[in-house]
Amino acid sequence: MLTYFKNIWIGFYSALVGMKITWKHIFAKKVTIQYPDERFPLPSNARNRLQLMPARCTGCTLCVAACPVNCITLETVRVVPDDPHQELYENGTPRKMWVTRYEMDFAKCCFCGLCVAACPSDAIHHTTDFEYSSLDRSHLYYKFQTLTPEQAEEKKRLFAEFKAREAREKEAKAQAAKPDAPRPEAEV
Amino acid sequence: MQSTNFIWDLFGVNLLTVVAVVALPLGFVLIYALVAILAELKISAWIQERLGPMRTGPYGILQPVAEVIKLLQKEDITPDASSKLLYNLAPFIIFSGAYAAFAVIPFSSAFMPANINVGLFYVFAIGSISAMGIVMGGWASSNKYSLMGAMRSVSQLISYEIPAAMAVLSIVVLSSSMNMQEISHAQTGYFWDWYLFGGPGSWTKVFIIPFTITLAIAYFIASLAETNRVPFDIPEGESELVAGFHTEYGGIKFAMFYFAEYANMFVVSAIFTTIFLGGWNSPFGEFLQGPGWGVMWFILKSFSIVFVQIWVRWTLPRFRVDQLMYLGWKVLLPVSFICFFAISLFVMFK
Amino acid sequence: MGLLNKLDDPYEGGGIVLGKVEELLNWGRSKSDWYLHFGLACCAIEFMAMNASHFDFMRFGTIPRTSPRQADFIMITGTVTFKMADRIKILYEQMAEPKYVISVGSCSNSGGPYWEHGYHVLKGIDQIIPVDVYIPGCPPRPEAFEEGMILLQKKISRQAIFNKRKRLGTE
Amino acid sequence: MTAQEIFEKLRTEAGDAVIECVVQPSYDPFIRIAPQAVFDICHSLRDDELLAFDYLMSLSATDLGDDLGVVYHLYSTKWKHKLVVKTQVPKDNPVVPSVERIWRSADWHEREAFDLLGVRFDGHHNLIRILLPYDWEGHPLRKDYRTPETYHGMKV
Amino acid sequence: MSEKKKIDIEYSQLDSERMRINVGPQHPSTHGVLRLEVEVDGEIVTDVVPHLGYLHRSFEKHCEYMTYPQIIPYIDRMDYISAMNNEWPYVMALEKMLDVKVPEKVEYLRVIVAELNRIANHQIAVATFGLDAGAFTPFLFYFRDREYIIWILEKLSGARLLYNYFRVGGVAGDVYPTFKEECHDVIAKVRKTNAEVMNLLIHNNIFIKRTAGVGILTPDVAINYGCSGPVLRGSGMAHDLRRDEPYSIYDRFDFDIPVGKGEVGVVGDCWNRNMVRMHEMEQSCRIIEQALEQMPMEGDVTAAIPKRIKLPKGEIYSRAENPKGELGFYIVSNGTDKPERLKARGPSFVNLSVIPEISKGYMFADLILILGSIDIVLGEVDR
Repeated sequence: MLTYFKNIWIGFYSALVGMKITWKHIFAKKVTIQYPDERFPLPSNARNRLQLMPARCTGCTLCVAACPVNCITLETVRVVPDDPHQELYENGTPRKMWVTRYEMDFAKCCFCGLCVAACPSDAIHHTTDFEYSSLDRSHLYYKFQTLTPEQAEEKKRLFAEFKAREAREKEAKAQAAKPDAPRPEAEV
Repeated sequence: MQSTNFIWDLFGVNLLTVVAVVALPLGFVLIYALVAILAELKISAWIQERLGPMRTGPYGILQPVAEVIKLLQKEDITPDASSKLLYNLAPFIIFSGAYAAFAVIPFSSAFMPANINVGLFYVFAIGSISAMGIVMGGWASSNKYSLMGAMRSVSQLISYEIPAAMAVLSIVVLSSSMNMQEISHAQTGYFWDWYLFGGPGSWTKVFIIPFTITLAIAYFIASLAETNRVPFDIPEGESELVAGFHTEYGGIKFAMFYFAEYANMFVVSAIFTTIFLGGWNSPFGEFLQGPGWGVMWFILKSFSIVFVQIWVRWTLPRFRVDQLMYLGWKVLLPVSFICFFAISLFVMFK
Repeated sequence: MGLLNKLDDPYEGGGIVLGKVEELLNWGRSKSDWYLHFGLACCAIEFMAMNASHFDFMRFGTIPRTSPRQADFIMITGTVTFKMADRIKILYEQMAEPKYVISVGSCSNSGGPYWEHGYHVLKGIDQIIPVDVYIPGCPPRPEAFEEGMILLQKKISRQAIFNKRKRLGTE
Repeated sequence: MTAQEIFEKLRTEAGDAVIECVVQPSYDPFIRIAPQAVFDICHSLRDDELLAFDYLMSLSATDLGDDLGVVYHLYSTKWKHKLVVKTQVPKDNPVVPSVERIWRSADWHEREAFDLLGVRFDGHHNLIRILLPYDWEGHPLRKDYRTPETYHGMKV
Repeated sequence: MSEKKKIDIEYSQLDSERMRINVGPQHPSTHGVLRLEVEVDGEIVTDVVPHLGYLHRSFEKHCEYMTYPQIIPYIDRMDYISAMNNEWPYVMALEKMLDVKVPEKVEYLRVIVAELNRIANHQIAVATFGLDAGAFTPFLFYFRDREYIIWILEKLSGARLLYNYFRVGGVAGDVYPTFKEECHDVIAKVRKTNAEVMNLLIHNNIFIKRTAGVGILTPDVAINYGCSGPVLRGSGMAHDLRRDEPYSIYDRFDFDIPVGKGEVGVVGDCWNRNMVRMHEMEQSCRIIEQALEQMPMEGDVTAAIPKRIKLPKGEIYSRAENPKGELGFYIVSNGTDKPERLKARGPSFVNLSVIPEISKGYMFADLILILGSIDIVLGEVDR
């Protein structure tokens, strides 16, 4: 009989203890960050949307190799020596590869950061921007190249011409034992 | 000419009263439900150190309005497997049960929709209708979760009616009336004249104060169970039965369940206020006493009980079915019987 | 919507009264969105974190519902496998109109990390149900969820209700 | 006990069914046994006082080209020693005795191995697919598995 | 006579029928997309059949196509609640195969992040367990505190949930200046909330009545079913790989292994399993405090490793104590930069298999709690 009343009392008392705790919390300071109006400062290394600096990208395809998801599409064309449109990287060295196509599908990306770690020229990096949700999936497909499609076509054509010429020269060399055609790096 | 006179005779000058009696509680129920919904959202948020709805009107006060507008626009679904008539009838029965109980709630000494002599009896009779609605809804949905929720709900309601009725009966014995207006009148005076503290009377009432307080607690617990609130929300226990008896309901029909739940909360709080907290009486004698102020006191007191209900909900975990039955039959029932017996003895030898 | 269609303004451009009514209805729908409480995978944890005190999803007027009948929108938070796809379709069909879908994270957007060799992963939830908002990220930050929610609310508040028939006719 | 000691002990008990004990760098020392003796050997591994391998850490099946291998990683909570047991069955008739009755944890592991690699465990009480849908075709972790074009009308 | 017979027939027709209920895959308390086929007799559970695979994401197939560093993001997505702990046994296996010595600082850093993540995991476990019992407030208290842990991990690794932080021979990000203070801060907060939740939930009489004596798992059955982690320790078995088989630098720390003692109810019931988690949070706090004290702040966070990781031909089974139990990776290498076969032995997968054994005969509401007390993550069960 005693335990019966004791049990009732314990049950009632433990409920009161809980209610006391919740009562205190009603008046506690609220921790909510009201998102669109106030923001939590993101750390600078937060891994959100990727940003490519086309001026720095050398087209080495290391990021493509590192990506576990294969969400990067990269197409490059070698810069031919007689291209009228020569370009320098940020550090002053001449560009060796035209990046004719650099596309990223953020609907597939898993934001693991392996491409950033793999990039030798710091061309790709994570930004702290996460607000790019969209009403259409195709808006999550990002194209990063600086070249217009016509320019890209032009570069491809130039490279194909160069290749053909090189092949012709090689043939000629094989016939006439001429010295090698100067490699593009050797110029400038 | 004769016929109009007949109608006039039938309703007569009471037509205005009829309108007031019907419309005022309905308006009150709707407005109250909106406030209670908002209160639940906000209080639960504050307990959890959140803010709750903030972006609908200033500080989110229009949130329930938006909810009602949305629920009215939702598609009205009647599942194919359900038995259509019962499925569609259940929400109305539940809501009308909750609404009908408002008829005898004494909002003030001057206003009470229907002053009937067996008010408390009527409330209990009407309150049981909601059990019928729940069973109808749960069975007609032809969903296993709904069925289980309905079954649990019925057993729960039946077992908790008795302690609640015992608590109410004790007060009836004390006040020797079942009329809620008379019970309220009997408690006029200071707050120690409330039946929570033994009611009006000489110093001898100290003997029954422990019993009346116990009864108040017992009635509060039983009322939580009757309104399916945590910790007794097993008929709709989210983690077990998805949404219990209203799993298959959506749109306006769900809104009726939703409103009925909050209306029921108010009904039990109002009974609690009337029989234990002095109804529309001011706690401090003549201070702000009167028919107008009475409404204020009544609503204030009832809302504090609703607040406690919300507060308990966001504190306690849920019971299991058998423990619920244990609590109902083996704890609340004996306790309320003992108190009833003690109070009856007191009244006998007073 | 039968009654509402009768209210259709025969002349161009909604009219003042109907315009206001439409605004009110849209306001109600956009500000009160109950979502189906449904966690699939990693994103569901961030989804819970967003419901928690620091981000408090309820600020937007959202309440979790466990039954699809009572939900207004569903958040597909995680990888949808073929075994699951049928169920999601059923859940979506059980929801009452008007209903919306938010696809959260790379997995439900397009199969995500599993799009290439995942023999058992559905490559994008939009193959089976129509999606209203795509939230990128793997998993997205809780704020990104809220941004997607705001986008959905904007979309709802711009929807035409009354001239739907005419609009559909011209399209 | 080390793997070598266990091997010698088992060799005296079970004879030729215990094929070899391999201790190599970059390999956990393992014992290779014949598939038909798996149940008996595992039984004695668990019930022997000195071995007492009461904990099956992992049961994995691998595709070895022509054969399917089944690997048991065992651990003894009493003596705190570990053992790797391997067996090998041909791919066209991959039947291995089930050890589900010895370690109940093998139940789901074996179902998974059956599901993903198609190893049939003889004596298992309920050998059905566990991860993939019941009407899935093929065993995806086999090297020669071809992903189907569609499943229930959805593109794979 | 005939009358009696008729009544008998009617009674036999009144036999209660057993109902089969489908819990999941969409159900609020299946912790994801588990489906349980439950047979109930009224409210009593008579049979449970778990159906898995609703989140089978072909992890093991993917690993065959990925190079070793590329697998780490996929391992994060296995047990997404404790991603740091997940990465560890895998990285440890590679380091053992490659024979790489990890710098001292990295070892400490790994211990700290893993223990922080263990706390975060147990917070979710206890929180969702409370939610299953109907208590919503502790759930949000724990998620509020978890956020502080997440912020530290985010500052270190850059991501909130799936960190991809461990590298072969090191970690991806160095500590930041205020790291130690923030860790101490978080530990204080965790302890405060734990004390609060103890009163609010764990020692609440309703909660005790709900969980004590429910779902009793005896140590023998637990071992035979291969259970590990808090599920095994809740049964009173002090089995912890951090102590039994100290990997990394766990032998340098002083910590206890909490086991179910049966203060309330029976050893091995839901309450004790849950209590083990509460105590483990405290032990993790102690480990972090010691590690913060001993950790050198200077130094490199990566060891010298080849740029292209190629494992020698061989195989390894590596295991570590995850918050949910023993996580093992069985890696078969064929000498290239991609594994031949990688099998993950998930603790949840094994722990979940005990459900049919311990839930029969209890009520339907108890089944939900038993499932919650096992603390499963479907990402790891189905992989």
